Amino acid sequence: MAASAMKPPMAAEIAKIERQWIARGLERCSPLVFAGWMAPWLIMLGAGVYASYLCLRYGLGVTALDNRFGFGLWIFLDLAVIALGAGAFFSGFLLYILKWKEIKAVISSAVVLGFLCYSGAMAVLAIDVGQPLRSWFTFWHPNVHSMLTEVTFCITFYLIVLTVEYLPILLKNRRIKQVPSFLVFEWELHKLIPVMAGIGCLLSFFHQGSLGGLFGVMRGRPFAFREGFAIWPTTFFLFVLSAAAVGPSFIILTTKLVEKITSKRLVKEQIYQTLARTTGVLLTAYIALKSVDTLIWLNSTSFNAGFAPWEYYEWKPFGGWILFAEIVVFGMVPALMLLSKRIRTRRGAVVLGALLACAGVVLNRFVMTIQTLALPTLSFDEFMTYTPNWVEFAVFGMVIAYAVIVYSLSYRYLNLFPQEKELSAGNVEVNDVPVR
Amino acid sequence: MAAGAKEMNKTNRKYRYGMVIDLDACTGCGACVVACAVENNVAPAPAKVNDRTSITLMRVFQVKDPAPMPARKTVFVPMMCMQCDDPPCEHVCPQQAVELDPRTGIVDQMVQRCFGCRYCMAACPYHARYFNWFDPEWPAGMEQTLNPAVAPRMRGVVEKCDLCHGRFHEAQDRAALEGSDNITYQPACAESCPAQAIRIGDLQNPEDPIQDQIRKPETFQFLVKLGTKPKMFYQSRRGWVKRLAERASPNGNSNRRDA
Amino acid sequence: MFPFVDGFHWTFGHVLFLTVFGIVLAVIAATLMVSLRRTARESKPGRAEAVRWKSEFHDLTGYERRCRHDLAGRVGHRHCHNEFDCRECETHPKLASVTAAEFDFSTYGLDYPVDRFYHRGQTWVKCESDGTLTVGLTDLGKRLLGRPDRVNLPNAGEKVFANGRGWTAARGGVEVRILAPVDGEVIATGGPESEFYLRVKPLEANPNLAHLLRGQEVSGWVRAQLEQLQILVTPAGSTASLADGGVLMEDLPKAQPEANWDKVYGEMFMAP
Amino acid sequence: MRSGFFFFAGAALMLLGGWVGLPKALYKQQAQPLDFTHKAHVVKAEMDCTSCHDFRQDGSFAGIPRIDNCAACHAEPVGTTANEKKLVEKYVTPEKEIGWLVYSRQPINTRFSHAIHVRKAELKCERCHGEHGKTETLRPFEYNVVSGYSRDIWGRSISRLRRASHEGMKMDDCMDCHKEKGAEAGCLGCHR
Repeated sequence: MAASAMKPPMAAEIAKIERQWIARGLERCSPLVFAGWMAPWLIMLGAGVYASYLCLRYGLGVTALDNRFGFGLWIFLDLAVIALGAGAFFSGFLLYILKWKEIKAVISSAVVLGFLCYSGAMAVLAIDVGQPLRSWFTFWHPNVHSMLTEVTFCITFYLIVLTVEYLPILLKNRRIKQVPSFLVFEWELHKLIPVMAGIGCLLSFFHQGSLGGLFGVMRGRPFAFREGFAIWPTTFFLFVLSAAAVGPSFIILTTKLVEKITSKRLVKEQIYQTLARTTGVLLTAYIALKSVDTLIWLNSTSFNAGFAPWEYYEWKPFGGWILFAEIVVFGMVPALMLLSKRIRTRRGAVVLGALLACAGVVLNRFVMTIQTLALPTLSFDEFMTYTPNWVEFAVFGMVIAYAVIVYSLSYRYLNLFPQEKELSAGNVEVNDVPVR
Repeated sequence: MAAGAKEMNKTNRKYRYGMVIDLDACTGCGACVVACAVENNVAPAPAKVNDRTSITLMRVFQVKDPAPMPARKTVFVPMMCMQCDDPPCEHVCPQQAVELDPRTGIVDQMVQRCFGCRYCMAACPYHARYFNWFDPEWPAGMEQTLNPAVAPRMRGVVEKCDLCHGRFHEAQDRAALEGSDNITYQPACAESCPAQAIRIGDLQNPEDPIQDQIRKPETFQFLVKLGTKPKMFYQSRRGWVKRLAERASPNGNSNRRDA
Repeated sequence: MFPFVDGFHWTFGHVLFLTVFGIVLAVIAATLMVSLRRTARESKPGRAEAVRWKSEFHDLTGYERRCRHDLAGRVGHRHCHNEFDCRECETHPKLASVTAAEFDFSTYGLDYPVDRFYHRGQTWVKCESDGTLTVGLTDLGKRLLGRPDRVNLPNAGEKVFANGRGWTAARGGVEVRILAPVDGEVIATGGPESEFYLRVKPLEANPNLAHLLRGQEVSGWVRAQLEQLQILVTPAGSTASLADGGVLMEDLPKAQPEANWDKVYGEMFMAP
Repeated sequence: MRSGFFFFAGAALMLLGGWVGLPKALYKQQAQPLDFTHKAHVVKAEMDCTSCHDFRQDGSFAGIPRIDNCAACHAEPVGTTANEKKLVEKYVTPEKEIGWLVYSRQPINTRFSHAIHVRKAELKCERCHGEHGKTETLRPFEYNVVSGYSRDIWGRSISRLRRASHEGMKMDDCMDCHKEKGAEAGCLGCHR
């Protein structure tokens, strides 16, 4: 209060009003500092909105996409954020289905992240398609054999689920919950959230998979094509597993980042360890299966289609190193780092391991979209590359800015980390204070 | 009603159109490409367009053999939609905008249904699909030259060769008026080819002259190992041209244009 | 999508697709409908307060949810899962009879008369001979608020519910809700200057006060509260600065204006 | 209770307003350039549909007759009506085409072959056009202000629940008949 008195009265007044929206007991920076933090993101958002306007008004000719690279930066972005956003469904699965109580410390943050990843991906998709107003056709005339139909249905429904899951977090805002009906609704909805989490798991499982299936079923593209079980190619299962593996890692990274930016402790160390171990176990399984799949694909699937394995890696810059990087550097290394308790508990190991794991899955999504399209199929066709132009980067930036802005607002006004209060209390873990 | 249905089916003769393209006859003049664009109301390309963002439902690739310069030979390969019997584009389309017409064997692209996700373009190994990156614009007066049998496409949808469906419709009308069942027509590319290198035929009809062409030893198809069952056949008596068919042929051809 | 739309076929794929997504949509809709219906049912004044308490109790940390018998030293670590309502707790009667071997009763210089019952929201209840109950702020509560700027008491005739809103007080621009310790109808009100805040007529003839703290528990509770207060008012990074051994100041906000009183009040009066 | 009543009453009122008002707002009327009586031609002059609406040599449907078709009989007025006088003076003598507004005009992406339907499948004109040949005057042309399509495409009944067999020329209407006759065509059978 003494500090606020020194500021101009206007700022103090704003701070006082704003205080009513911030949960009791949570320390937040002053509105001025917060505005300073938001400003660059808002500019980025504005630039992206302008770029989106160009796309919608003048057609996709304003981008660097072309007939060969019908999928480009945006589809890569969608695949990447949806894989990373898997933390939402997977932590829901751990908390509500497997009853890992400790996950409660990050579930709200994970739900918000998931919501942002999915809504961001949807926004980009709406700009990416040539005729966004016809998007509903997929629901009206679905081709049930298309993986994209499965993706569209699952993502749409899952976004609804995430919105429902986001509601209780939102309604818990200090000011909003003063309205009795909102509070009661929050409480009643909160009790039913495990149902939503279950549905979310089902939807997530199928669309994470069908995103992989999207490429795995492309018979005409032997670099992506995989055989599989029933209608699902192996990439279906690999995508599910890899998304589940990096979901917890992405939660680690974002939470650590928020801790770094706010210089606060938000989550107990124990939870980072649990999440890291989960990534370790799943990533190990993923890398093992991925290796087997790669061998079968190179030696059988692709060979039978008339494509020799070495041909894929002859093209610069996509040499064999990319396969090595994907499986070893960003696969086995983080898997072992996070699996071994001795390494994991070292300072910085959790962050490094999570970073490598996330990078590996992002690289995998890059390979599946960009490299697949860059490689020629006809024997006399050329290898082609493509460089996104500013419009694509601006829209990309728009999604990032949108996510940062909404997350910042959520962090500021909602209680995303239930442990924050006790961890911030005089930097003492209250649980450790001897009672007697 | 059942009797009516039976009767209708009897008179609805089915076709499986395919084409044979003689690469030894093709001179690469590009008449087919021009005729195709005119026939199908392809809007004139805006200045900013390049060969990767323009609409060329039919394009002619120039392929050089691996031999060093003095001996280097060239072949021109006209490429369009292969009208696959097992089209990889069809089952990926999320909203049934691609359809293999069971009556004609033509892979239909429903631009009216398409919302431009471009998944089919990624799935096609022949790169035979094109996206309308720009709003079509006809210089003043040029819209008068549009072919009324083909609807112009709007921006943001995928299109491709549909074997001159407008001409097929006209042939259908003619046959109906004559009371005949025999729908024969020439797509614009075949009609315009001065070397008569492109021939269309009914693969279903055992008496169609195309059958003899298909059985010739110099006939081949592109990327058959992918299992897409294309209905476009190519002919060449030159060995190196035939080896273009598959990417990794046993002889190890390499037609990359590194130079 | 639907049988009447062009493109639909009665094939396994279509039927499965329609069924699965129909069920998913139905579950989402049902969840929302059920919560909305329950909300409509629970939105009556008394019920809404009960739900608010449930929700707020749910968010308390483990430390804040320590069982009264833990505070009294009768058991080891034990957390309450019953929203601090011992009236409906099955374990409470069993543990209440246990006497801790050694326990030295002290209220650390604060005035906590033994003839009163205490609620964790810094209020006390005293049974009057005429069957009414007097409700007031505890000594610690008084010192926390000091001289409140404003007090907003219920009118006579209004009902209060245990763990629901009793009254509100404001100090230094911070408004805090004080929880009512018992169910009853307000018959008279006092205030900061008076001995008590509310006089209520219990809803039942013999009110069950089993949920309120007494005896040994009070001592453990006060100690825990003082510990927590010390952490709360200590600026991060410095050592404890609150008087230890001595007696608390009469007006704490005046003595320590730099502390985050919004947070302190939230924690101490259980008003998150 | 009372508020509930008002809510539903209000909702019903708005629905009713929409039901009555929407078609008025959605469709605009336009008068035909000339009033034409089919009845006089079919009954009095004993002509049939194909007398004026016939096929060209190449199999395409001529559709609306051109002015020389009219001129064949109406080079000079044969009757005394004002309409006929207008026809001769305004259109036949200066050889100007009449800008008829076609009730059954389909969107540009639709291809309809009269040859197949009339000659091969032997459908009567009335199957799709109704008893248009028996009308005495031309009703005003109505078009959808959003799409610009003729109202006949959707059909006059907004709900499309009770409509005559010829009413409505939507894709669904075509598809129903095609399914019934077992003549299912691919998408590009009727699109172009």
